[in-house]
Amino acid sequence: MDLNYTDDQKAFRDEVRAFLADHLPQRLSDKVKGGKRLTKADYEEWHAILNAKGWLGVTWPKEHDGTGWDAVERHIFEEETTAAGAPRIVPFGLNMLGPVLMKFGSDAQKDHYLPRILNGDDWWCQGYSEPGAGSDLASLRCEAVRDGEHYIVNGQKTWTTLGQYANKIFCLVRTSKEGKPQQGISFLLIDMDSPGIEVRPIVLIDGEAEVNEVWFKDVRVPVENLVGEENAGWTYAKYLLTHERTNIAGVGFARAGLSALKRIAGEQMQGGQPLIANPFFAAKVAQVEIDLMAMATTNLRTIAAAAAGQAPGAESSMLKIKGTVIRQEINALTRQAVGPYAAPFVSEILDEGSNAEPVGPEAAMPATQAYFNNRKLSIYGGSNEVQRQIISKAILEL
Amino acid sequence: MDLNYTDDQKAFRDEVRAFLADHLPQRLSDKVKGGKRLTKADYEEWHAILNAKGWLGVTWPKEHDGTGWDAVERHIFEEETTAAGAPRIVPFGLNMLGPVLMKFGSDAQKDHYLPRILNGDDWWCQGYSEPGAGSDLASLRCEAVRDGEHYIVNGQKTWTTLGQYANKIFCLVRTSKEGKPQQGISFLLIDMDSPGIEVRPIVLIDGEAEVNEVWFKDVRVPVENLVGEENAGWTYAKYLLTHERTNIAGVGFARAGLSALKRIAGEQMQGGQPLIANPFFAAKVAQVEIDLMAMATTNLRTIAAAAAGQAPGAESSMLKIKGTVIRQEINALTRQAVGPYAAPFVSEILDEGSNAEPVGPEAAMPATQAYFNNRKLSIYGGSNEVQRQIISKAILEL
Amino acid sequence: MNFQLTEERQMLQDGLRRYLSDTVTPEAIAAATDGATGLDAELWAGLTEMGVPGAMFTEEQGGFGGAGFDLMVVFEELGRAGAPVPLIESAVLAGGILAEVGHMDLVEEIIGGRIIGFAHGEPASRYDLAHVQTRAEKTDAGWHLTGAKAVVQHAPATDTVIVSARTGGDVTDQDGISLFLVPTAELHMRDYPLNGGGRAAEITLDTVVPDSAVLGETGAAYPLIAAANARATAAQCAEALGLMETIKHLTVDYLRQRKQFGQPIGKFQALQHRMADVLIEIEQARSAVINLCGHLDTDDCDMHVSATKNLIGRAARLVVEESIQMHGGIGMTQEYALGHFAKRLTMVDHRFGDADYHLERFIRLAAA
Amino acid sequence: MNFQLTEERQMLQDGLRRYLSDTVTPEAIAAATDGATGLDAELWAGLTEMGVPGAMFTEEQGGFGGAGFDLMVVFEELGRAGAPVPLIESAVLAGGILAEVGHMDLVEEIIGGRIIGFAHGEPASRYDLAHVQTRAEKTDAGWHLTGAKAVVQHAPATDTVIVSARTGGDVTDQDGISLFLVPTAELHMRDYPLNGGGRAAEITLDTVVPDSAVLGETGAAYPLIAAANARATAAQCAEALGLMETIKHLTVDYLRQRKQFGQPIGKFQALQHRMADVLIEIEQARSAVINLCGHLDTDDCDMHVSATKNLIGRAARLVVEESIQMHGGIGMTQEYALGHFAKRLTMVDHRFGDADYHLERFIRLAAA
Repeated sequence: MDLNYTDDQKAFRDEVRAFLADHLPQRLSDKVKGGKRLTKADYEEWHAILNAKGWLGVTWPKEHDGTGWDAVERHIFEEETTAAGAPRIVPFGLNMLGPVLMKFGSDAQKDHYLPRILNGDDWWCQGYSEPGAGSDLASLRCEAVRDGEHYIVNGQKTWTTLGQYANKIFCLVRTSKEGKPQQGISFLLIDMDSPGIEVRPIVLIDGEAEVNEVWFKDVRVPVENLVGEENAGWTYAKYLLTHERTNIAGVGFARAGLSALKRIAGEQMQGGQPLIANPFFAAKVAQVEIDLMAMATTNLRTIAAAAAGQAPGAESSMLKIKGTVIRQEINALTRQAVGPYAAPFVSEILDEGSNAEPVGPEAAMPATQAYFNNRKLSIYGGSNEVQRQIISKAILEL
Repeated sequence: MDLNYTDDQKAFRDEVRAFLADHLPQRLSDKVKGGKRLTKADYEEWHAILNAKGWLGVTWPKEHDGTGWDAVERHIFEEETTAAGAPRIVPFGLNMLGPVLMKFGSDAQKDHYLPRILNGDDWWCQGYSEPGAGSDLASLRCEAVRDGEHYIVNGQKTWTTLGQYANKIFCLVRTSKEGKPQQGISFLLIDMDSPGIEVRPIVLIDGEAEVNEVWFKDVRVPVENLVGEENAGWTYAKYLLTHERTNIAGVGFARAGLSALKRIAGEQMQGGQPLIANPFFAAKVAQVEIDLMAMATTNLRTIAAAAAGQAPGAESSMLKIKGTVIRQEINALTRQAVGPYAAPFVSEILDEGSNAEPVGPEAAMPATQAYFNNRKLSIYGGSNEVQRQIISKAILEL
Repeated sequence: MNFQLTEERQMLQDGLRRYLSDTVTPEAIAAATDGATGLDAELWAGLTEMGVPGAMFTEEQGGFGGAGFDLMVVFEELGRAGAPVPLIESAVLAGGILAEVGHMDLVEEIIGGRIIGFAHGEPASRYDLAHVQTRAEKTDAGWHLTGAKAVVQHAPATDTVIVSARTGGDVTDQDGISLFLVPTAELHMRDYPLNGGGRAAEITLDTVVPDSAVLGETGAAYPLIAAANARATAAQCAEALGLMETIKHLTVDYLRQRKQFGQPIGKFQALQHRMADVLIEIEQARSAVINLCGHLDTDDCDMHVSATKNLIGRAARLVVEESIQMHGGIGMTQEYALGHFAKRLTMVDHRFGDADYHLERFIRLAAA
Repeated sequence: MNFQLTEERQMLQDGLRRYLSDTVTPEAIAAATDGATGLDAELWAGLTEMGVPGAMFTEEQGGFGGAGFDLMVVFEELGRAGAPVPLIESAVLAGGILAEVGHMDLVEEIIGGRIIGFAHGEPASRYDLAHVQTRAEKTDAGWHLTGAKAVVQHAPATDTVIVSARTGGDVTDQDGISLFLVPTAELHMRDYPLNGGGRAAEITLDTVVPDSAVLGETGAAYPLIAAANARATAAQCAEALGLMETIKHLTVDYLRQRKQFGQPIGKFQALQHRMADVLIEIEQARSAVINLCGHLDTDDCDMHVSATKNLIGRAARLVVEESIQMHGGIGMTQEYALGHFAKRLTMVDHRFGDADYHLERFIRLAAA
């Protein structure tokens, strides 16, 4: 047992830190830390910086110009970039589609698409969820009918994150209604500028439109855009979902959130002393910090096992639940900390370069917004209810 | 809306208080408040005192020499007797069997048994639960086969509270295996000194033996001991269970527990001050007190509705859950309050007249014992899981 | 002991519920929130016509209610509808103080629908009622008010605002606080929309008001403010209860209708049991509101304010979080009704003291 | 970064698990608890033979372990078996202090199975390590000890006890505490059984010991006591983890086997989801124990002691209450195995500081 990084891992961590110090634009980290809206150009700028260093394909093997990092190195990279306030790597092309193409795509697809993901030619979005399906993914109804050298796609996808920026979408579509719902699903790559596609924003309770509905009406998709075999898409979809799960614990986000919480609660005064000195508030902060200390170690245990080649079991479901509970509690405490100033909501303040002054402390509005926005953490990526089901199935074997 | 008692109700409350001041033996209230073991004689003494006043048949109508009180009067009586530290009225004859006999018993049964319950000739215990049945009461297997003028009973009952003191037991027995499990159940009255009955104590984790297993081996029961009709016992059983639910919220017990908790936490010193002044501890005590204040009003709302003749719905299930959660939290805090002295366990101290000195504060050992013992609150009388089921069924109608 | 509404209150409740369910639409709320005044003028006129402001005052004061249970009935219905209206500000806070100091002409106008604001909280006061930095200096012309007021709800809809300012004492002293009636036009306002609907403003003061603007005795306003605040807290807790009721109905309907894996999700036992816990807490919230409204005019009022506000704060968080979680993604969209109610209910904990603030206060009061 | 046990520790774990599962029966635990000494002498001899006390000491001290993870391996197994043995008292507390002050002859005897006790807590000290009222007065014959010690675990099984007493300073000062080696025969003991198994004693002191009985420097014992206490807390937390593991297995088995309404109760989703939450907290507990055992010899030790003891206290309550609830009535009977483990796990919060005590300490340490 050894809780410390090896010398090699420490050296790697220092290298990441040095890179971030030199290359992460402060304009971007200020926006991230201040809870401002990131634009498409912001993400593209950061992707290009990472790609120039060869650090964009974090989960990719070297043969596809990825980093070839193991689980511990990926963890160190995530930890450091999050702590530094770097924008996240937009995962749809890099962490979702990329691995699927590498494993199931044709050579032509690999050669064409993988470099375009790294160099930013394509912005992918995800066409998995449908209205009425939710956690019951296999019940999807968006349909693709073969017509000569094309599929004709009709139907609707929803919760498509950042779909408004994308020029490509990978979709699960129904190509057959026979057999079990899981059979008859295919995995299609679709141009977002195809005639018949319409993207409609969904405004969430925090006032933001980061997710969308995508409507397909007689959209023609060349058959060479099919990944793998027709009606075998469920296998690829499940493979993708396991890759979606990297950094499921969100330790870095939680640490950043906790330190912001402590700073804010150190500035807010209540009854003549900083709120953080109030025992009732301090107790809640300490409680979540203690939980996070333990969860971070659970995360490392899982990462070390993965780096040693062990397949993860129900651990990632445990990390998903505990990680989201901790982050949501930090969000709730931060909202509590800002007091009466949690109420004002002036959307334009979140835009870079806005002239609008914040109402009350600068941290107040983003705090409320993050609280509402992060209710999603326990809903998406397999709701916490689905994760509890996975955990109990694994141990009860019933 | 009026949260206050009427003048009549206040006068009644004063009458109860005066009666308790005059007639509740201090020896008994000291035992109750000190968490000592109550003997059979203790209960009998208290029953006799109440019976002499005509206040033993609390839930009984006047025609059967009961009090004829309405729900509010019963509540006032319960509140005052609990606050005064009176022993509880042993419910099996009075609150369970009595109402069933009044509604479904023959005239002969009423004439014979009801007076004997009041005057203490009979001590009844309950033969409902069976091993393996639990919340699934209808799956019971204890069997009664007709043989001329007798039933021959074979099987086992369990969780029979104070069965060691009883000379009578009322039992649910299976008289037919046809139809649904709820059909084919009969309600029998059985002498505990019948040949073939064996009572074995079950020691619980708090070291006490208040519950028992009761074994029946070819026990002969005269057919006139059948209540109502053969195979119709399920109806009587359900009727009984609704009567079991009086005082389901346990407000009086919670209040007594809370005030003991505050006293104990006021005496225990931590870091140079009474524990109750420690903000972490005080916060938990205040939280449960606030919950109790609200729950007491929910209880009054239900009682007022019952007194006005409204049938209770899912409210009693809500009160069962919240009431037990509150009492168990008070138990847990009291255990926490006594600190290292929660550990010693010297059983004989709980006996009246024991010469053994308590180890540490007198309140310590009963605190731990009550914590363990009261885990039962959320299990018996319809587990809290069963109550949640009732509540959600009522509102979701699914 | 009696938990039935009187016939009058029952009629008011029925009438309000009907009227509000016909009138308060998501569009109307959004229009008011994003509009200039934060006021749905038609709704306010309708409520006034029904006598709603009058229900906040006793007959002696010219109204026809004024008891805790009158507040409860009215605000529970406003909560059910999710309607942001300036009733707490104008009738309970400003109106309560005006009635107390005998300004019955203004009370009459408030009952008639006039909106008077209440500017007391400041950027640094958080939930401390005695924390007043705004100063009032005596001048020849009257009183010179300087300072800043924070998150003054519904200020843009007012023509006049009651402003608290310090005429003596230190920043957190209870003594030395005075109240002034100031025309809204004299204030510098920066107004903005609120999470959960309605508008508020940051107010900067640098104005001279005549001696006649003083309400009551100078330096002695704290008890007036505290009493009005207790009633406002009761009103807000009742509103929170109404919000919970609507969220409950939305969630129950959703659990019954939404199908997954071939059956309504309300058939899943894990959700059933959690829904049961939510229902229990909503009943607790109702009892807490009854406790507070029933003790508003007693010596135990302060203790019940803190007990109830604490319980409401905790219950609100549970109700909001569980209802969104049970809805899944749809619960997070602005289009679906839940979002508005969830946000409005969340904001309850950010006014008049949060759950922890009142827990601490409850402990202090219980120990005293 | 590596979370694998070394080969030696893996062997110790395997051997211990096998041995304990063969040896520790409910009857043996009950016999020891109700017997005169509170000791299962055969079990203790077996553990000694396996070298278990030796695993508490470094090679330098004559043992073959002594690191945090050695404690973790051993105590997790003792917890799994639910075995009350005087290992914390004799090897970790007394032994740790004796090794620190250089009494290597006694350390060697402890490794060989001798049981030395540690009497520090007092009737009024609760969890405060500096609270010592017992006095040691210098006399011609040595030191006269007077006072009382509370809940001294396993005292009846000792022949010698390390006693703390004040040679200077006020009741709660860290300075002025000294340690004395006292033959058990010199003490007045009132012994009794404990919830969760084993025996302890209240000790009254009125005895004179020679100068040679002093351990280390007079008046300077506090750091020795604190350091031994930190290690003992780690040991106890690891034991708690083992207790949780056994409770988990019992509960999972029960959920799989027990049928109600025609199916195993583990098929009921409400229980499945609650079991998942229990499992998550047990993993949290394991990580917390790893954190503490991995930082025992670092500057962050104190912070990890408090973080881990807090988390273990909270997790223990959840595990105990949920496991009993899921078992229903059977979980409350003394006959069924769960009861012993649940009681033993509950008692963890009553030694070395409870969850709240350590939460407060964690906040103080983090702010410092």
